[in-house]
Amino acid sequence: MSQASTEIVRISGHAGTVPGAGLNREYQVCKLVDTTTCIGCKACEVACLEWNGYTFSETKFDNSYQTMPETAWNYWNLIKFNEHERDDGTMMLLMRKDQCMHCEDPGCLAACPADAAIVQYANGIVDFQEAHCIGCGYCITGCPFNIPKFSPTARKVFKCTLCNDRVSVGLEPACIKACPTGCLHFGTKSEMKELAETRADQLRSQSGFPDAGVYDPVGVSGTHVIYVLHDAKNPELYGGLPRDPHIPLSVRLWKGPLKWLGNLAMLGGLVGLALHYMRIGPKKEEPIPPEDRKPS
Amino acid sequence: MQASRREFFKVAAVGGVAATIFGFDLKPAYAQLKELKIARATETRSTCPYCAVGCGVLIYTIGDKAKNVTPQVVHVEGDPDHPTNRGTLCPKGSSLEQDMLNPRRLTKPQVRRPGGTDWQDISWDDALNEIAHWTKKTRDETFIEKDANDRLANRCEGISFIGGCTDTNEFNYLVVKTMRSLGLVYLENQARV
Amino acid sequence: MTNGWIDIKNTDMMLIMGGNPAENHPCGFKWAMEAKRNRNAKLISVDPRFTRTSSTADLFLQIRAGTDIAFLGGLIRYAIENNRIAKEYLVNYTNASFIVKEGFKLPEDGLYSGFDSATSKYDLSTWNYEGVGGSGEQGGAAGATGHAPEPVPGKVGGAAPPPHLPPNVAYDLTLEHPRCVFQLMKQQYSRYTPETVERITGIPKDQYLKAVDMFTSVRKDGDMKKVATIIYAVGWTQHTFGTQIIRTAAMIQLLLGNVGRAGGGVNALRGHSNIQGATDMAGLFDSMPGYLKAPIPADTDLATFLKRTTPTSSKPSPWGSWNYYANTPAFFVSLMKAMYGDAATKENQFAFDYLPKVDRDYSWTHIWDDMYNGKVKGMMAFGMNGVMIGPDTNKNINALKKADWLVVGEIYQDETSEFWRAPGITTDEQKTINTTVYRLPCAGFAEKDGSMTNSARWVTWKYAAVPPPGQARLDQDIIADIFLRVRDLYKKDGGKFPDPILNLNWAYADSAHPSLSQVAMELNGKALADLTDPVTKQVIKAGQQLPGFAWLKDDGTTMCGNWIYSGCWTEAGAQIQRRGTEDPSGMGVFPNWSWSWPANRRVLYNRASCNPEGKPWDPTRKQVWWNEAAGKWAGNDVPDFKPDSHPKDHMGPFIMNPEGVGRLFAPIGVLADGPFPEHYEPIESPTKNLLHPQQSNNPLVKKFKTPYDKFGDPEEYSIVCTTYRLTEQYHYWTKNNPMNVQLIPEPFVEIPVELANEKGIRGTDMIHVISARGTYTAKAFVTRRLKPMMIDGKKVYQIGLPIHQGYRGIIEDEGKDARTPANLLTPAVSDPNAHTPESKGFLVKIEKA
Amino acid sequence: MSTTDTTPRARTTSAFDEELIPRYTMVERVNHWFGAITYTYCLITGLAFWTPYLYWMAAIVGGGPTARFWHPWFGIFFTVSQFLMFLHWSGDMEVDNDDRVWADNIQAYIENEDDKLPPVGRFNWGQKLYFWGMVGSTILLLLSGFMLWYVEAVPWSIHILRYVAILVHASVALITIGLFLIHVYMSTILEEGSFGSMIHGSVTRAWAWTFHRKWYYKVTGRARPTE
Repeated sequence: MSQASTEIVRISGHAGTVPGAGLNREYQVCKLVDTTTCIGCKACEVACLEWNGYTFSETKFDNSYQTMPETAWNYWNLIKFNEHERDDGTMMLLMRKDQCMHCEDPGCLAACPADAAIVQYANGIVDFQEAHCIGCGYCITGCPFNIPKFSPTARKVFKCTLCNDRVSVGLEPACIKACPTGCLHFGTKSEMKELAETRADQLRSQSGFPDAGVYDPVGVSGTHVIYVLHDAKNPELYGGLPRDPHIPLSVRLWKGPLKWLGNLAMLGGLVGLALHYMRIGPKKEEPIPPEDRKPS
Repeated sequence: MQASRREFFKVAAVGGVAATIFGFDLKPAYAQLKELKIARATETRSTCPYCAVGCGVLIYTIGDKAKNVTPQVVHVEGDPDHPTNRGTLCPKGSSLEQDMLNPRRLTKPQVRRPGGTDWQDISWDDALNEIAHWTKKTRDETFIEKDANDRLANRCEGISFIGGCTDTNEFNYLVVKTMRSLGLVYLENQARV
Repeated sequence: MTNGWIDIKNTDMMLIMGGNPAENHPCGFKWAMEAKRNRNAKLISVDPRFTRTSSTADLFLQIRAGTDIAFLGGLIRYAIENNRIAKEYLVNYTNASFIVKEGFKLPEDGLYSGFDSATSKYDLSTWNYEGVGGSGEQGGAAGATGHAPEPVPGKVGGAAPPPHLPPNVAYDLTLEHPRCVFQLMKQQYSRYTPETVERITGIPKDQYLKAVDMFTSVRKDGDMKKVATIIYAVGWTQHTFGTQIIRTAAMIQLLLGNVGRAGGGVNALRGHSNIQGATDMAGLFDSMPGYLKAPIPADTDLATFLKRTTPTSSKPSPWGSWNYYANTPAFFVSLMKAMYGDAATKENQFAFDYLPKVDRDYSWTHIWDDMYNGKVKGMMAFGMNGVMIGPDTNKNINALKKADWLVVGEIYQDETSEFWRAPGITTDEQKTINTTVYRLPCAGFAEKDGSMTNSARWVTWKYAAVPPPGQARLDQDIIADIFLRVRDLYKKDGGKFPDPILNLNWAYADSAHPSLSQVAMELNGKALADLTDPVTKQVIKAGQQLPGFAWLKDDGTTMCGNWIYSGCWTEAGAQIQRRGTEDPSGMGVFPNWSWSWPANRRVLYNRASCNPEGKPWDPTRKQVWWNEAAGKWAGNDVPDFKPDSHPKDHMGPFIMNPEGVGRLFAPIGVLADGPFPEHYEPIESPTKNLLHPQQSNNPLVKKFKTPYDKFGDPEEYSIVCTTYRLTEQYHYWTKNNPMNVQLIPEPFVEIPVELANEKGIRGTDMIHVISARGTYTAKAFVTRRLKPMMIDGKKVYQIGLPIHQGYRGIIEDEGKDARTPANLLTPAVSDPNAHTPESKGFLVKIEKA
Repeated sequence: MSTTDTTPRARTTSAFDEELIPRYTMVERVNHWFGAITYTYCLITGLAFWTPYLYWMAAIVGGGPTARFWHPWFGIFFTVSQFLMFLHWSGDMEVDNDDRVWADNIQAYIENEDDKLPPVGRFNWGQKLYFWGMVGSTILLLLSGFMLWYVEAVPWSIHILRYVAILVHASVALITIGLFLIHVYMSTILEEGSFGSMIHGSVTRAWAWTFHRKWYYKVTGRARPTE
């Protein structure tokens, strides 16, 4: 049993408070991406690639510094570049590291039909277990951030693991470690949330970004990757970051009411047919009356 | 690509102690973590060869430096102790592994003869002998002992040495020692441009 | 860098200009971001393009390439006009109060006094301080950064003896004297009004004023606590007036009292891992290790050489000047002992004759010009891709065609070793190229040990992780092997002046495979006889490593390969291998991490971080201070000062200058093209110089005469072009690396939307960029990050292109690009001081391909 | 057959009644079974993906990834069979007025009171409903299935289509399951002789007369006596 599951909340025959209450660790991990200090150097992209052993896929120059249009099955971490002119005419180059957001309420997991192909750990990491993945791609539909990608060669779906192999032994994810400017931070969710709010506050008060804020969307019950944005009111500016992401309604309907209705209907149908047979029985052919035996 | 694919699908249960550090409750039947690829690798401290920030890097190699083993690079990442980069690396530093494991590396001496349209292989011994002969020949032909004003010049204007940006201090110093002693004055370096 | 990477975190204000550290030094740039995050420091980015550095800036200004002096000169004017200067610092730590000789003339017409149009040289006699007490002009030379005067060959006796600084300088502490440096400087930059700056640089006046106001705000109301830093890179260096741009920055920092202070300084971000070390080791024609000067033919003997190159102090008489370069003889003789060992004796002037004497400019562009003209017949290039680096790649290729032999030591197939099959050279033509080319496989960074010196002067040892692949060999083994074979040939057959070759000190345990730790110990230096310190009575036995350069002697009892590296590998061990991570002051000093030259000092001139009484200007950022009780300087950093010099002695903090103070005015040709920087246009410019149209360019710039040295007419070539690196690629190296190629798969040209619309070009269209010298072909990157500029009422476009791709590399070999190196476009003209070619700011036209 | 007599009438089969008349050609039968198998495969694998409680079904056909790999292909094979069925049978599947009357009285059919119903042709209204239901469903399943199969080919800008597809595919599949269950029930258990007809291709005269009287008249060339 892990520490997470042995956290003591009540003790029998014990007077006073529970020792350690209030001191217990928070296990929820979180990446903080401060887009206002991102320099778009792509160190995170390469570190991710190198650590995870994916090497080369062909890219094309597309009138941008951006490596490719979207993340790929073998490219989990992509900085999206957007030129933006503010109302006062000043230029901005908005750069946002795109990767799995590790939603608290993950749409991929909700949509996945394969037993144990997607797991969510107590620390918040949503992890694809490729051994169990059947490659159906429902997670792709379920994700409001367009993150999981199908590998035609492996016939499975891949995405950022938040370097759970590193995190599990007390190392930070590869992208976090590489980030030269400290635009990426890693820690517990509450610490990162606080750091993000402090930074957003500084941007509002010191740097002339009155709309600066933190992106931790409630639609998916928060994410384990949060952003500081210069303009939190317009997340779409940052390479299409959804304003209000949530598990798609259709996935919810499909996995909820439709599933139970369908199951009920199928079961009901089988039962109904059985009852029909028992009550009414088979249809049998009848002899042809003589008038119809004669040729006309 | 083959190797990395294998690596990716190779899963192993991580021991309970390690697993609990960040609160994993591993039920191996459901979730198995990729093994840490540097778990038993040897760490060598080096300096990134690219820009002049001089980031510390850790080179992870397979093998424990035993006599019968040729180490093999598996990973490179920033040295967290280095005060300047504190473990961070830029996209170039992050790809250093590929600089070491690069099929495009030169691995044998070659020569292109006058009028040649391709490279020919040459042994180190022949190559260095020929270079030494060229050096002496050109030096002897172009050496200026006295200048036009009959002052001591002792310089060789027929040979130039241009040095690179990643050479160590010690190499640079050896170049200065040897090349100045040959009388070279066309001695320049990336430092100029 | 006067300061260091981590020290940037201590700043309150950053002017980043002529550099793009976010892209080219990302891991160092973190400290700029730390300053922003933790100190609310402001960042001003001035660049021809809106770069990724600009994206993090509080203020971005788009400047026309090559007009930096106009920008900075205007900043000096603004600071003086608005009294945003550090008066006490200025008076005590700079030569602002020094009085300049009568007859010195400012360049209102583009020329300083003393210009001889026939030789295109300056007579430097008026570029000097006024002496007090008659026979002032004895001895003394230009000092640390000086440039050897060039005698005219063929003229008996050479040039007139170089002028010397007066030992006692006339001065006026009120700074009112009309000929004092401050008043001259004020007069010089009075012409750089915001209006003029706008016309020259293309920066609208209101934006410009916002920037200079922001920068000088650190000295608002006479406050001395705040600190501003100026950060630059080759965007400043690579101009025909590059050194003067940097000098202007230094002047601003002196004027505002920012030099020597934590979070301040003038910080050159060097572009390569060991460019700093290569410069320190003097892999350059004009210097010897440790910035000692190279001998010239006029130095007929050692004494003459030492007299010429050893400065004597020159200062107001009540002040002190340590003039550390007075120790030049000790440094030089120790170097000669390191080079020639027992063969360097007092009797043979420590083998002074062995050294080649330089009589002119042998710098980079001259190599190729002289090779083209048949003078240079052989070349060795180790890790140096000369064809790609240019300038004028075509010229370099055609020069190599005329060479007899070329040796290239590399780790990848590079353009230089394959010049004979560059694009456009047919097989038939290859058969006519008679150059023998040897390509030797060298070792990569991870395969060699040794030390490298970063931009912050930290000398750090690295360890070998893996052996070189295949038959590849360590670079030092190759050089040793070549040298030993040449030496054997001279031993066997004799030849021209074999003495320096036969007598070179090569006492390495394994001579064919010199151990770099042994070489590093030689750089540090050791005692050749028992030495005793006259004060402390400390004894260093013969054969022991020296603790530092203070022990160096001019009598041959010490040897030291590079005096500034003395202290790097002492009896206490390899200081450059230290890994102490403690930082007691919290100011990012890390005194026990590796070792920095000189003497492990992390911030140069740090005496200037205190007021004249020896107290820090800002008590929250204490670097060094005078400890009255101990009677010496103490600090969180090693004081860059005479340890026991009492503040009341008024010794200048700039101990490497004979004046002891910082130079607002650079006397006697320390800089060849003028004591104050003046705005000149790049050799190729879309406009005449608006300050003095009759003298548009730097008058000292020379143009070569080969058919490749062509220059574009602004009527035809109207677009200003600059070149740069991208963060994803490293020069001509990572194009062999799939991951980096994936990030930037193809070469491109960044062009403004407006220009693209005018020419009907859309993003990713193939275009030609054509200069008078060559054509570069790549895809268009149409962007709003470059905007058209108004230069003196005329619309001017600027474009930019990365330098990375050439004709060998992953995509090049797959035929996926046009295989045109960027330096096909650049002109082979260079700065008269640093001899760096002008790669930033030249003229082109563009066409749809 | 009396409308009130609920006791099954004693069979008075005769050799005449047992004479066989062809109902399905060889091609029709092969195609039908091809369709049946491919549908069943899609059904099993689809159900495995539908709910964790039936995920074990994937194991029957080689495990999850295999199931996922073949499911769309079998969907396509099924579509092919559907297309052939369409070619074979669509002419006999037009709904006429008798069918409408039949439909109105379907309760009688359910309760085995077939003689309350108007005589039907080669296929009764229920079969026609099944046929057209399957044809329509197949089209929808095919379209939505492609979007699920190549989900990344649906651009992110119109990713709402992905959402629509997932609902459509599941809902329509459920409809086909309902149809399929009834079809299988009726053709294997309920209506004796039906199953054999799809094996051997022929039915007895009695069977044809009982269940598809208009067709019986047509193929035997006898006019309906009442007409």
